[in-house]
Amino acid sequence: MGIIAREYRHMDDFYREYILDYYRNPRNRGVIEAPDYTYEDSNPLCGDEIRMDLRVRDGVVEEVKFSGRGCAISQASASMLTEMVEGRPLEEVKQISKEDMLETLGITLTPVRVKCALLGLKVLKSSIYGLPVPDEDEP
Amino acid sequence: MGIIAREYRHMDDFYREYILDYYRNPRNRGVIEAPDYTYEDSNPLCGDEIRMDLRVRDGVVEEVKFSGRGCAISQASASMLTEMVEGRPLEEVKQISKEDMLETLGITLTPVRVKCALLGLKVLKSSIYGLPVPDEDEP
Amino acid sequence: MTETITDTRALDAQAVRRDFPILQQETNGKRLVYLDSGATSQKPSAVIEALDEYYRTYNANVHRGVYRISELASERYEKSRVKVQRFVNARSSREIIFTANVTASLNMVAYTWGRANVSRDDVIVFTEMEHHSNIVPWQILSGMTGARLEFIHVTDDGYLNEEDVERALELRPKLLAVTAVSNVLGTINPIKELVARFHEVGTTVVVDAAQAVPHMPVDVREWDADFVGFTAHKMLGPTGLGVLCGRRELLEAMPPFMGGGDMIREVHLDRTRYNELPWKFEAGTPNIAGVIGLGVAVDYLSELGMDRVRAHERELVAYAMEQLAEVPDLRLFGPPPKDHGAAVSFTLADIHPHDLAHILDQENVCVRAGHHCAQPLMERYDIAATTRASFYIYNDRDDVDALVEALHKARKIFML
Amino acid sequence: MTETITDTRALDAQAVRRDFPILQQETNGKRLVYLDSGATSQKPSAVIEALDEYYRTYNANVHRGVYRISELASERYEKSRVKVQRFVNARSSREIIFTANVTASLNMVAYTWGRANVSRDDVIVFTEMEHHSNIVPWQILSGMTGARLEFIHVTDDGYLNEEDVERALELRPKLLAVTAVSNVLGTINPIKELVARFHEVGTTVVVDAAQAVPHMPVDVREWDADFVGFTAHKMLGPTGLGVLCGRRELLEAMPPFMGGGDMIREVHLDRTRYNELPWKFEAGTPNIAGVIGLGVAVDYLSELGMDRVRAHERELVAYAMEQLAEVPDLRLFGPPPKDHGAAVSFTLADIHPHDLAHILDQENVCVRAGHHCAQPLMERYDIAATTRASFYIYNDRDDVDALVEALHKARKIFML
Ligand SMILES: Cc1ncc(COP(=O)(O)O)c(C=O)c1O
Ligand SMILES: Cc1ncc(COP(=O)(O)O)c(C=O)c1O
Repeated sequence: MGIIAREYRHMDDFYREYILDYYRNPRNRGVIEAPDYTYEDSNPLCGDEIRMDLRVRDGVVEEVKFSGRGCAISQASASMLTEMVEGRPLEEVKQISKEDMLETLGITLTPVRVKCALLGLKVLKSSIYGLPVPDEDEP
Repeated sequence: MGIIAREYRHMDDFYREYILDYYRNPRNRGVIEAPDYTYEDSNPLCGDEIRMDLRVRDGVVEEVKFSGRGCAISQASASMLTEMVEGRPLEEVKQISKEDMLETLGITLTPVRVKCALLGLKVLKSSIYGLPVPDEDEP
Repeated sequence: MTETITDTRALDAQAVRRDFPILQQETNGKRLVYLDSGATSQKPSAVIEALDEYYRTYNANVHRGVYRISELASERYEKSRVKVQRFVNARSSREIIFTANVTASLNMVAYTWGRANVSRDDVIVFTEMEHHSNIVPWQILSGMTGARLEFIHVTDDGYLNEEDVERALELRPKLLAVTAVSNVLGTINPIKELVARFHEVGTTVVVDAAQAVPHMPVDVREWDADFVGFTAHKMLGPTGLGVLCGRRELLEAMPPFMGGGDMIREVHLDRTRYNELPWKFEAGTPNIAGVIGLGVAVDYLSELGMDRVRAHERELVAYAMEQLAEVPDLRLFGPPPKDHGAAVSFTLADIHPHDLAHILDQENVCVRAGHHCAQPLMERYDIAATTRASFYIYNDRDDVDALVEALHKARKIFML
Repeated sequence: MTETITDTRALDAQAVRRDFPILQQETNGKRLVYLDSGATSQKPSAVIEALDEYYRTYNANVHRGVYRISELASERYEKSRVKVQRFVNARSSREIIFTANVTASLNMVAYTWGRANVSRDDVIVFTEMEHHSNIVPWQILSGMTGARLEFIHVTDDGYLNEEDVERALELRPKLLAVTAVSNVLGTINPIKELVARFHEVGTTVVVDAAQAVPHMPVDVREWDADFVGFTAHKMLGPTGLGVLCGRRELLEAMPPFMGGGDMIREVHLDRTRYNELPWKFEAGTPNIAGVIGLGVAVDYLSELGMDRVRAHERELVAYAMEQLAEVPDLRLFGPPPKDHGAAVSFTLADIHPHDLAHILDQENVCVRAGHHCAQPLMERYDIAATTRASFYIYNDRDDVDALVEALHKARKIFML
């Protein structure tokens, strides 16, 4: 067994139908006029781009939209993320972890694809804090 | 037999007595006041320095002196070179080849030490031509 | 560009393949279909073994050592320089400068020749199909000097726009930076012609030959460009090594780039005399193993014959483009096979190239997905990314067929 | 500098030696006595094999690849960065930038931080014991900016002159460039103290740690310097690779150095947004194999324990200096063993070091002869060159004895 097989035993076919569905029929895709929070960033390694717009009332996320372009993983997870945060208090949204996001996505990813899956979360947090947050995978 | 032994079969002990004699008791060491030709250069790889001064009358080298500092090979061969050129027509001096110099020196050298042995000749020619001459070992 | 292929024996990709240890690996019973040589090439045993031999038997620093292993290392190091010189037919081995990669080669031109020769009234021209490595240095140079940037755009089918070329000539630019072969479109640019035309208006020409030197005969004297850069890891050589081949008069007149060991003749506390070419531009301990490995890589390519390498790849790219064109919803970029280097870019329906490359990888087919460090080109064609298959001496029609088969599988997964 | 050695098990140089293939070679029945690790170290099998494994099984470009071998290469590449970070105790792996060698690291500081922060009214200070790589970049920076250069001279016994240090502090220099360990004199400078004193007057401190990181525990957080450079090939790693470890705030505020692939976020024809740290400073394809190899080298050293490495070398250098002092006509340079790193320089009567090294080589003893890229230091002691024996983990007392014996032979040949 070569080095590759050894290192990537966990690889699975992961273009599940629901991922493709989120990719082709994204929920909450669009922009908000005059959002309370907004941020946009890209994954320098693959060029995926995500923008997140939030409208917040009394500390609760009333509306959230994402836009951008990129791979199915990045776009589907951004879309799923909008569903996760809609209607939730901002303080709770801040607590959403990398693990939460990956669990919601429901597939096992290689390190490169993890960056795609977490781009939406990174942009969301940057929008709330008003400044870029570092990658969570930094040691 | 390792790679080193294979590549350096020709290596010999070459600190012959006459080389040491030229090193410790150099012929024509010194400088000429207001020389007709002069040049000075160094071997960037080991720091050996040689200056050559020539006095020429009617196209013939009447006097030649070398100065500088460096290893026994560079200093001895510079000294030998002055003996080779003294009293000879400049046109003949220009013809002195790398091979001539090495033959006079009378020992087999590795590439790095060849540079030491030829520094005097390089400086001598530069002095005559009034500009730096390139290393002769360039392909 | 008309090419004369003199060596007509076809290259035996099967035999070549056997020289590359990585290609002997199988995953899940499938052979490795490596179609990303545009990013980096694989290495033949001879190169890997040369590195190994250096580290195991004569590892030593070069140039300043008196003892035998150091002399041997220096000798091999300098011999590699001569091999590289001959490989691209440079005038002298002094015109061959070793750098960290072609990116460093191009930046060296910007920081030394550029800062010494370019000023605020000057114009710098580059093309829309350049790799970032042949764009950003000129933007930085423009920032340092105030020089104006102008661009030569590309046509829909991937050629340089002739009108833009003419407009650029009228500007009498100080510098033209152009790639010999596009790493995305595959376009082979007419370098010899471009150099002649731009030299006529006094322009200094820098050629990014990163995708040319590995794939076709390159004769820098025939091109007559002022600076030519390329990178070892794309031509069977080790990582961490590039080449800048420059016109001697220019190199001699240029200030040095980095200061340090080897590039000096004499250092005093307050001033320094610099060394001769090429060492003036090689500061610090060089990539000794890398240079020795590149020498072996160049030997390997010379033995194959660059004419035959080009003929093999031309044939293979023609076949690939033909086969790809038959995949439904597939959009091909770049010029037709006759002007096409070893890289073929495409998109497939709404499948993002990143996803596509991922699916192909499941089939053990390695392709590159993304902007290929050519974002301006992506903007030009209004796409975010492409998928790129790039070929080399060890690829054959079976690899193309594996690619096409995997593309059909991707269509199925994406329910197209 | 007082050292606390916590790990008291002595290092077993015999066992270490067996890990180094080159040291298994014999020439004319004599073992290789390699005393030139100051120029470049030998490499253990583990490092050589890591390079081999990379090229044979997962050679691919990093960062932008989606397929498995590319992911694996990227992962190993970035893991090495973390290993290096931990090895020198940097705050974050983002503060670890891979360069071509330490020379490139120091030049990067000059070209980026320097050009952005130094101006004509500023003073730059460096010491007389610097390697050319920590002199010439500051001369170039002074040439670019007009800043004045000032020097800290060395005492007869090889220490920094305290009066000069005080004078330098009064100048409130913009920059201090200082070596942690002299590659000629062996002097271990009190970096932590110097940094604290110069920080007090607002000076940015650059430390050349090329001769420190391989040989003793280095904690960059404890030093608290602003920039620290070192070089892989002197610490068991491959050639063609250096490190710049910089304070994050400074790195973030600095303009990039070279432009090209990987260091960008977004490129448009006329402007560019740069990438995050550390990639902002890593333009083009890096020395992938080299970085992976350095990770393995760092693992090897960590396993030995840097405390023990230092203890071993201190003991060996003390022995060497004692033995050498007994050779007639031999002049030793540098401070006494307690402040002495792994390099010992000397001259022997009127035997030119070049000749001496040559004769030692006949006895299979490899030493360096010359100015050691420290010409100002040679001027200081009014000598043309020295002979230098430098030690490392695989050397033992037998090596010292072989050196001393060969020196006696040289005296005989030179009829002393
Ligand atoms: C103290 C010191 N600084 C800098 C260097 C330069 O290292 P490199 O040639 O790897 O850039 C060396 C080694 O030659 C050195 O000993
Ligand atoms: C056309 C072209 N130029 C420049 C480069 C940059 O090469 P490197 O990363 O080796 O500097 C590449 C490869 O990525 C390329 O394809």
